[in-house]
Amino acid sequence: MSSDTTAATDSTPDVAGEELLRVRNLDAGYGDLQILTDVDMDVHDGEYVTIVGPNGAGKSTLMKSVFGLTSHMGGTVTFETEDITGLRPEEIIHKGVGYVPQNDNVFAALTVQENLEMGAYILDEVPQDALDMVFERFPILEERKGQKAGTMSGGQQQMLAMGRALMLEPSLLLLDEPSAGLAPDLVDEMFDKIDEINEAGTAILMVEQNAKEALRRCDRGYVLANGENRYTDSGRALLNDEQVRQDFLGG
Amino acid sequence: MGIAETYSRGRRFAVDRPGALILAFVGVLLLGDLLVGLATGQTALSDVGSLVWDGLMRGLVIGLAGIGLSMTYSILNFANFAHGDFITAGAFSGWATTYVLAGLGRADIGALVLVGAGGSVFGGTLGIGITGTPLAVIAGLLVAGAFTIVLSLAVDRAIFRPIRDEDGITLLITSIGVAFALRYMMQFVFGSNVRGTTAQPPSFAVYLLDGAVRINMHDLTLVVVAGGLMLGVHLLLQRTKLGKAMRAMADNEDLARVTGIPTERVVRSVWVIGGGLTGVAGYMFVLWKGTLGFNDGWLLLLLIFAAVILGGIGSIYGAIAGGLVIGLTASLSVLWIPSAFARAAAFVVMIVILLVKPSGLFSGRSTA
Amino acid sequence: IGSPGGGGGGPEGLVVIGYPESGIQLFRDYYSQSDGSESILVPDGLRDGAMPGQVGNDMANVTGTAPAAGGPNQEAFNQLFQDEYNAAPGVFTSQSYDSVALLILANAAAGENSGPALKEQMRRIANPGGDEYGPEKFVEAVEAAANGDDINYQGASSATNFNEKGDPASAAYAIWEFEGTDSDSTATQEVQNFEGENPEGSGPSADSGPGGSDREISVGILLPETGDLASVGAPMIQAAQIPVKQVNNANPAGLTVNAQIEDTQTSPSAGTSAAQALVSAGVPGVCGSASSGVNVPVSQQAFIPNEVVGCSPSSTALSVSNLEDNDFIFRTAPSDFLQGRVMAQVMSERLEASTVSTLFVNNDYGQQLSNRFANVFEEQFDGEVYHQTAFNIGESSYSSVIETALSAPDN
Amino acid sequence: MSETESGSETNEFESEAKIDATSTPDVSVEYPLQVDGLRKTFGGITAVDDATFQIENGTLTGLIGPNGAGKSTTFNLITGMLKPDKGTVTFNGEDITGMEPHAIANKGLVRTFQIARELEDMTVLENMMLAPKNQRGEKLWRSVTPGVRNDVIEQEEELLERVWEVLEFFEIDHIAEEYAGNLSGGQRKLLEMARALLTDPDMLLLDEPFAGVNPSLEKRLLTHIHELREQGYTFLLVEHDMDLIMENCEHVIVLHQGRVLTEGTPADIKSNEEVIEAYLGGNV
Amino acid sequence: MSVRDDLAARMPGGDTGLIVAVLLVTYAAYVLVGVGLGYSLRGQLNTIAVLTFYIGVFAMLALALNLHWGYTGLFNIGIVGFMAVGVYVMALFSKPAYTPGGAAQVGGLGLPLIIGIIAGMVAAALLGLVVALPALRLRADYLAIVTIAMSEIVRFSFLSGDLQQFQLLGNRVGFGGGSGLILDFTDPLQALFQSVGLWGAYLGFVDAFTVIVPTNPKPVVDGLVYGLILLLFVGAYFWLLKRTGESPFGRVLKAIREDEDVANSLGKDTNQFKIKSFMLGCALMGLAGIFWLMTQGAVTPNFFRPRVTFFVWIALIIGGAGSNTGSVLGGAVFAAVLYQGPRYFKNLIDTVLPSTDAPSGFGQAVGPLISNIDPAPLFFYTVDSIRQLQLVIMGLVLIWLMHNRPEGMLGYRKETASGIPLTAAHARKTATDGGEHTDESPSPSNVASEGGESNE
Ligand SMILES: Nc1ncnc2c1ncn2[C@@H]1O[C@H](COP(=O)(O)OP(=O)(O)OP(=O)(O)O)[C@@H](O)[C@H]1O
Ligand SMILES: Nc1ncnc2c1ncn2[C@@H]1O[C@H](COP(=O)(O)OP(=O)(O)OP(=O)(O)O)[C@@H](O)[C@H]1O
Ligand SMILES: [Mg+2]
Ligand SMILES: [Mg+2]
Repeated sequence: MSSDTTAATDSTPDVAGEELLRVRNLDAGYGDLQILTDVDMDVHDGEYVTIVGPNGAGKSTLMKSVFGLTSHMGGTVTFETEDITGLRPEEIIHKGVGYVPQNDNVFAALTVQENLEMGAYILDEVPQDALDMVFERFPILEERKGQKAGTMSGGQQQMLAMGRALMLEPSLLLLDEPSAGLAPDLVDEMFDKIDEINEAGTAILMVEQNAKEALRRCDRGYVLANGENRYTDSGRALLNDEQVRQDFLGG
Repeated sequence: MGIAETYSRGRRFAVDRPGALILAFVGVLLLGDLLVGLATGQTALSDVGSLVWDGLMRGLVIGLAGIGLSMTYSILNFANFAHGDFITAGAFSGWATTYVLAGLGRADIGALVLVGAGGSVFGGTLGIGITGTPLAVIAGLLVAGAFTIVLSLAVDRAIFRPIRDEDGITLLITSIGVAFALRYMMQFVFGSNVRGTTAQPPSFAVYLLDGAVRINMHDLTLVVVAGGLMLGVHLLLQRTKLGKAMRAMADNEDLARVTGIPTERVVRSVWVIGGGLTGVAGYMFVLWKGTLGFNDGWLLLLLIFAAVILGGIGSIYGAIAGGLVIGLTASLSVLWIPSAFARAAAFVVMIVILLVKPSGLFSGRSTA
Repeated sequence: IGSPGGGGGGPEGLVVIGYPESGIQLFRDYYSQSDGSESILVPDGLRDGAMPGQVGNDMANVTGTAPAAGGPNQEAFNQLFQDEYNAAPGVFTSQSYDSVALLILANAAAGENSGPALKEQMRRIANPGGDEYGPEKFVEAVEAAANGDDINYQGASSATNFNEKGDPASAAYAIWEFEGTDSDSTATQEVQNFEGENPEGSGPSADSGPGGSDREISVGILLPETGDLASVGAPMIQAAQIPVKQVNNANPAGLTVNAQIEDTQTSPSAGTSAAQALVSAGVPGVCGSASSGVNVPVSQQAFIPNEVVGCSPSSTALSVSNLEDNDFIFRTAPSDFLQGRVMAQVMSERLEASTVSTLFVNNDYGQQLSNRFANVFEEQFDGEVYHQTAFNIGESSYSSVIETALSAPDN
Repeated sequence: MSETESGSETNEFESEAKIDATSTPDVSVEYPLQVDGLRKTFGGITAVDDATFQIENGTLTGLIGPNGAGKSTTFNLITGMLKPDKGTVTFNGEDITGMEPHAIANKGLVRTFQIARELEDMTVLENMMLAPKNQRGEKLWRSVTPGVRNDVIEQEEELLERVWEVLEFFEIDHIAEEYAGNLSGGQRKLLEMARALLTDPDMLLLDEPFAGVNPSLEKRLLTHIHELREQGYTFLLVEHDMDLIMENCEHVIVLHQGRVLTEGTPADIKSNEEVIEAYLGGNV
Repeated sequence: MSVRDDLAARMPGGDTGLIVAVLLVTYAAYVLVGVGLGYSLRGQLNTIAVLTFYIGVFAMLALALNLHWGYTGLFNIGIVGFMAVGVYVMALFSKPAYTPGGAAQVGGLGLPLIIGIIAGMVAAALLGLVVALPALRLRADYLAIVTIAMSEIVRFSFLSGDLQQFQLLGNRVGFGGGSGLILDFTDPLQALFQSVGLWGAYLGFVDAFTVIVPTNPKPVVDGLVYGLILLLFVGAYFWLLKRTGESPFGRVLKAIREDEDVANSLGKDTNQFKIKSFMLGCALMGLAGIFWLMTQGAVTPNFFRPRVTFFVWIALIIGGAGSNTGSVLGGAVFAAVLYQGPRYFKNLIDTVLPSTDAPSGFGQAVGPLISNIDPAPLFFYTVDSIRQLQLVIMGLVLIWLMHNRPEGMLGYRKETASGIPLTAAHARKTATDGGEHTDESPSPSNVASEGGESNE
C-alpha cells in the first residue's frame, strides 16, 4: 500500500467543541501480537466520527483498545483530559464511555429489562430517568421488556445493545458495525437512531463496513489499514476522494 | 380435549421421544415390581422407607455440595475436579475447630487440631454432636465455610486466574492437578485413616405399617441447614444485582466485561458463595455420616458431577433435584439390583438422562 | 422388616468381615439403623480397640475372633509396642512382628543374604527343636541363630510352626469383645486352639545353620502405606520395625539389620513394582504383603521367580496356600480355612444364632472368609445363611447394604 | 449411515475419475434444487413456514428477507443441519429430506457458513486438502497398510495439484502454508469458498458471504462467482445488501416470516409493494 | 517454543534421536542411583527392566490417548475402563480351564494367549463403541464425565459378586469379583517364543546369561526381554499412529477436533470417523492394559481406579498433546521421574541418612519444630511420606505445565495431516508436473481476475 499517510492530527477540522477522546501513538494488540502501530485519533464533544477500512485493518482492535480490552504496547488514550490508558472497562465506563461490540452483544438468557439494568451495573441503583429515556428512544424495548433477549430479532438485539450502552448516559458511544447483518429497512432505522443519539449530544465513534452510508452521515471519518492511519477528513471529502474510493470503497 | 387429540399427542410424543418412552416404561416396570414385592410381603414397607430416607439424606448432601460446583461450572465455564477436595478441606478445617472446642483441656491440642489423626482422640469420646456440643458444631460449620472461601479464593488467585482466558478443558486439566495436590497434602497432614467424628446422635423412630424408620438429630440438622442454605442462595441470586450479574456472566463473559460488570469481582463472589457452600457441605457431610477421611470429597465428586449435569449446569434447583435423584437411585437401587451396583446405577441414570435430555433436567435456567 | 427392632424375618446374627477403614462407617450406619439386637461376629480384621470410640457406641453386641497367641508372648509384644510407640498395637501387628523376626532369625542362621538359603532355615528356627525364644528374648535368639544353634521361635501371634505349605501349623483363636468407647483395647474372653494334623509343623528344612557374625542382615518390609489398607498398614509397619530396632540396638554377634520398607499402595501393580525394587536391592526375604489380592501377584511375579522368601503377616486367603511357590512363600497369619470354622462355631454355640447374614468387604479376604463361614455354618451347625452381602470400601453410606443384610431371606 | 457407506463404496471409482478431470457440473436437470412445503418450529416460534421454491440450473439466485425471516434456518434444513418438521427437499431429482449433512454434501450440495468457520490450526493447504470427496486414504486401513498406502499417496499428489489450481484461481496461493487462524476476515471468506468448491459441488449455498467484507474485496469475490456460474455451477445466495442482489442475481426469492413472499427478477422485486413494505422500508 | 524445536531439529536423528537421547539419560541416571544404593549387577539390570516396563506401558497409553485427544479432540478420562476390559476379557479367553484345588477360583476358556489378546482388544473397542455411539454427541466435558463414569461402572461390575463366576461353554469361568483373577495362563514370553519355535534357543540364551548373573538369571532376562518387547510395541504404536495422522483419515480427525460442523458440511461422515478413531484408541488402550498386567500374576478391579487414567493424562500433557513424539517422551519422563522416581529418591535418602526414625504422624513431625525449632522430624516425615507427596508433586507439575507449557515439553509441534509434504514448493512442483497432462481442461486459473492486493 502507498505510504502517503496524512497525519491525523494536523488536518482535524474543528467541527465541534472540546476535545473528548484523544488517542496518540497507540500501539496495541493481542498477547504478543501487535496489530495497531502508531495510531492517532480524536473525537470532539458531540462529534460523529466513523472509521472505515479493509477487513483485519484493526478497526475493532482500536475500539477495544480505547476500552481497555487489548494488550497495551505504547501510546496514550486520553478522555476529557484524563489519561485512561490501561484502565479496566468498568472504570472507563464510569468516566462516560459506552461500547457496543460487533456481535454477540446481548445477554441472551436475560430479559430485556435485565439487560438494560446490567448496563447500569456500576451504579447503586437503576437510574429510572435513563431507563425512561432509553424506552422513549426505543419503544420496542419497553414493549418487550419481559422477553428473553435471545429470542429477539437481529435488529431488535442491536437496539437493545445500544440501549444498554446508553443507560449511563455516556458522553461518548463506541459502536462496532451496528448495521452488520441487518435488513435494509433496519439498516436505515439504525442509522437514524444513531443520528438521533448524536443530535441529543452524545459523541459517536463508529466502525462501519457500510462505508458509503456511514461516511455520508458522519462529521468526520478515518481510514485505517494495516493497523495504521491512512486518511482522515470530513466524511463527504473522503467519500469523494478518488484514491479512497478506489482502494477502500470498492470504486 | 378430545380423546383423539390426546391419542395423537401421545403418539407424537412416542415418535419424537422414543428414549423418554422407554425410560417411562422401565420406570413403570420397576415400580410394579416394587408394588408386587410390597403386596406379597417380600419387601417391607419400612425397609423401603428407610432406603428412601437414606437416599434423601444422601441427595441433600450431594445437592448442597453440588451448588458450588454448578456455579463455578456455569460462570467460570469449567468442570472443577478439585471441588471434591475443597469439600474435604472444608470438612477438615471445620472438624478441627469442633474438636478443639469440644475437647479443649480433655485431650492433647495437637491431636485435636489434627482431628484425632492416628486414633489419638475420638469424636465419640468427646461427645460431639448437635445435641451434645451444639456450639462446637455451629462454630465448626462456620469455620468450614469461611476456610473454604479463603482456600478457594487463594487457589483461584494463584492457579485459575492466570489462565482464566484459556478454554474449559485447560482449566479442567489444571483442576485435576489442584485436586491431586490438595488431596494428598491433606493426607500428608491429617493421615490416611478414617476417623469417627461424632457420638451416636439421639434418634427417634417413625412407625410405618410393618416396622419403623429411624431418623436421628443429625439427619434433621442436615435437612435444616441444607434447606436453609438452598433457600438463601436462591433468594440471593434472584433478588440481588449480584445474582443477575452472575447470570449475565454465565451467559456471555466478554460482553459482561464490556458492559462494565466487574467480572473479576463477580468471579470472587462466585468463589465466596460457592466456596462457603462447599465448605458447609463438607462439614455437614461428615456430621451426617459421622466419619472423616482424606478421600471423602473425591469419592463423592463423581456423584456430584452426575447430579449437577443431570440437573442442568448452572441451575440451583437442578443441582438439588439432581442430587436427590442420584441419592435416591444409589439408595433405592438395592431393591432391584445387587448392592455392588448401587453407585454404578447412579452413573447409569446420569448417562441415560444425558442422552434423553442432553442439557439436563432444569436446562436453560441459569443459576436459579 | 428386619431393621429396627429386629423382629420380623431378619436374621438373628450378623457376620461382618472388613477393616476398620470402612468398618467405622458401617457400624455407625448399623447403629443408627438398628437397635443392636442382632448378635454380631467379626474376625481379626476388625479387631481394633479403637472401634467403639470411633463408632461412638459401646458395640456390646459384637463378639470377635482372631488368631491368638498361645502363651504370654502376646503380652510381651504388646508391651514392646506400647513402649516403642506409646500406642496400642492394631490388627495384624503381632503377625508382622513375627514375620520380620523369623526372617531375621533365618537370615542369621543362614549366614548369607540369599533367598534359597533363607528358605531352608525358616522351618529350622521356627519349628520345634532347640531352645525356645519369644519376642522379649529376641536378641538372644538372633545371637543363638548366628552361632548356628537350633532354636524354636515362639511368636507373638502363635507358636509360629510352619506346615508343609508354609502356613502356621496350628492356630489359636481368641474370642474377644470390645471394651467400650473409652478403651482402645479389646478383651479376650476365651482362647480356642486348633491344631492341624501336624501341630509341630512339617516340611523341608535344613539340618543345620551355618550362622555367622559381624554382617548385615537385609530384610524387606512390603506393606500398604497408602491405598485402602493404609490405616491397617501403618501400625503393621511399625510393628515390623521393632525386631529390626531390637537387633540394631543390641548388635548381637555383631549383626545389624538393614530393613527396606516399600509401599504396596494396596494395589497389585504398585505392589509388584515395589517388590521388584526390593528384589533389585538384593533383599533375600520380605515381610509382606498384607492383603491376598496383592500377595498372590507379588509372590508369583517377584518373590518366587527371583527366589526371595515372602512371609506375609496378614494375607489369610485360601489361595495363598495353593500357590506353586517352590517353598518360598510363608505366612504367619493362619489361613481363613480355620477362622471360618471358628466363627461358625462361635456363632452357633456361643452366640446361639441359627439364622445369619454376612456382610463382607469385597476382596478375597472378605469373600473367602464369608464363603467358608457360610459353608461350615450351614453344613456343620445346621444354621441358615440369609444373605451374603459384599460391600465396597469407601462408600459414604452403608445403609442400603445393611438393609439388605438385615432383611428376610429371599423367597 | 449405512446408506452412505454402500453408496460411497460403489461410486468410489467413478468419483476418483471425477477428481482427475476438472469438474463441470451436471447440467441435465433444469431445477436441481426443489424445496416443497418446508416447515420448522422452535418451541413457539415458527422459523420456516411452508416454504416452497426451486432453483434453476446455472443461475445465481438471491434469497432475501428481513432479519429472522428464516433464511439461515432454510439453509440448515436444506443441508441437513436441522431436520424439518414437514416438507421435502429434492436435489437433482432425489429426495434428500432429513439426510445427514455429510450425505447431502456428498450429493453435491454444499454450503458456506454465515460466519466463516475455518479450521484454525490447519494450514490453508490442509484446509483445502480436506475437502475433496471420497479420498482413498479416508479409509483407515488403506492409510496404514503398507503397499496399499502408495495408492493413497498417489491420490494425494493428484489432489494437491488440483488444490493448487484452485488456490491460484482465488489468488490465495501466496498464503498456502499459513495457518487458517492467521488469515484476515476476507481471506477466510475466500478460503471457505475455495474449499467448498473443491468438494465438486453441483450447487453452492452461500450464507451472507459478504457480510463484513470490505467493498473492494466484495467486488473480487463477485467476479469469481460469476466466472464459476458461467462454468455451470448453481448458486443460492443470502444477502442483505440490496444493491448487490439487484446487480448480480438473475432471480430473487423473498422470504418473510418463514414463507416465500414473492419471487422474480430483481426488477420485479424492487417494485413489489409487499416487498417494499416488509423488507426494503423507504430505502429504495 | 523455538528453543525446544531447535533442540529437536539439532538432535541427530531428529525426533527419534531425541527420544533415544532422553532414554539414555534416564537410564544413566537410574544406573547412577543404583550405584548409590549399592545395587549388584543383578539389581541394576532388574531396575532397568522395571523402568523399561513402565516407560513402555505409559508411552503406549499416552500414544493411544493422543489419538483420542490430540488427534480427534475426544476428552476420554475413562482410560482404565478400557484397560480393564482388555485385561479381563483376555483372561477370560486365555486362562486355563478350572481345576479344583488350584490357587485360581475360576478358570477360563483355555484358548491361546494371542487369541485372548485379540479378544481383549476387540472387547475394549466394542466398549468404546458402546460409549461412543451415544456420547459422541455430547460436549467435550460431558464426554469426560461419561467416560469416567463408564470406567467406574466397569470397575464396579468386575468387583461385583454377580460376575464373579459363571458358566460359559461348559467351563467354570468368571471375573473373580473383589478377589480378582489369578492370571495363570502360560507365561507370555514362553508363549511368544514357543509360537515361533525359539523357546529352546531362548532358554539357552538365558543360560548364557549366567556369565553376568550367576544365579537364577531367568527373571532378570525375562524382565529385560519383556521390556524390550514393550519398546518394540511402542514403536509399532508410534508407526501406526503416525501413519494414521499423516493421511486423509487423520486430516478429517484434525478437522473434527477443530470444528465438526465444517467437516460434516464438507461431506465427511464425522460420526463414523470419530467412532473409528475412538474404537482404535480404545483397542490400543486395551492392549496396553494387557501388556501392563499380563505378567503381573493377578489382577484386581481396584487397580483400575481413575487415578491411573490421570497418570496417563499427565504423561500426555508433559509430552504435548497432538504429537506422537511428545507422547512417547511424556510417557518416558512420567514413568522415570514422577512414577518410579520418588521411590528411588527415598531409598537414596534412606541410604545416605540411614536408620533414622521417621515420626509416625504429622503431629509428631511438627511438634518439635514448633516447640524447639527442630526441623529434622518434619524432614524425615516428609521423606517417609514420599508416596503421598509424589501425588502432590504430580498435581503441581500438572498445574505448572498448564500455566507455562500447555503445549508440552516439546513446545508446539505442527504435524501435517497429509500423506505427502504440504508445502507450497511441493505443490508448485506437482502442479507444473501434472499441468502438462491437463492442458485441455479449462483450468480455473486461466480465468484471470484483476490482481488485487492481499488483505493482511
Ligand atoms: N483476539 C484476538 N487475538 C489475536 N488476534 C486477533 C484477535 N482479534 C483480532 N485479531 C487480529 O487482529 C487483526 C485486526 O482485527 P480487527 O478485528 O481489529 O479487524 P477489523 O478491522 O475490525 O476487521 P473487520 O472489518 O473484519 O471486523 C486481524 O488480523 C485479526 O486476525
Ligand atoms: N436454534 C434455534 N432455537 C430457537 N429459535 C431459533 C433457532 N434458530 C433460529 N431461531 C429463530 O428462528 C427465526 C429464523 O431465524 P434465521 O436465523 O433463520 O433468520 P435469518 O433469516 O437467517 O435472519 P438473519 O438475516 O438475521 O440472519 C428467528 O426468529 C430465530 O430467532
Ligand atoms: Mg471488526
Ligand atoms: Mg441468517
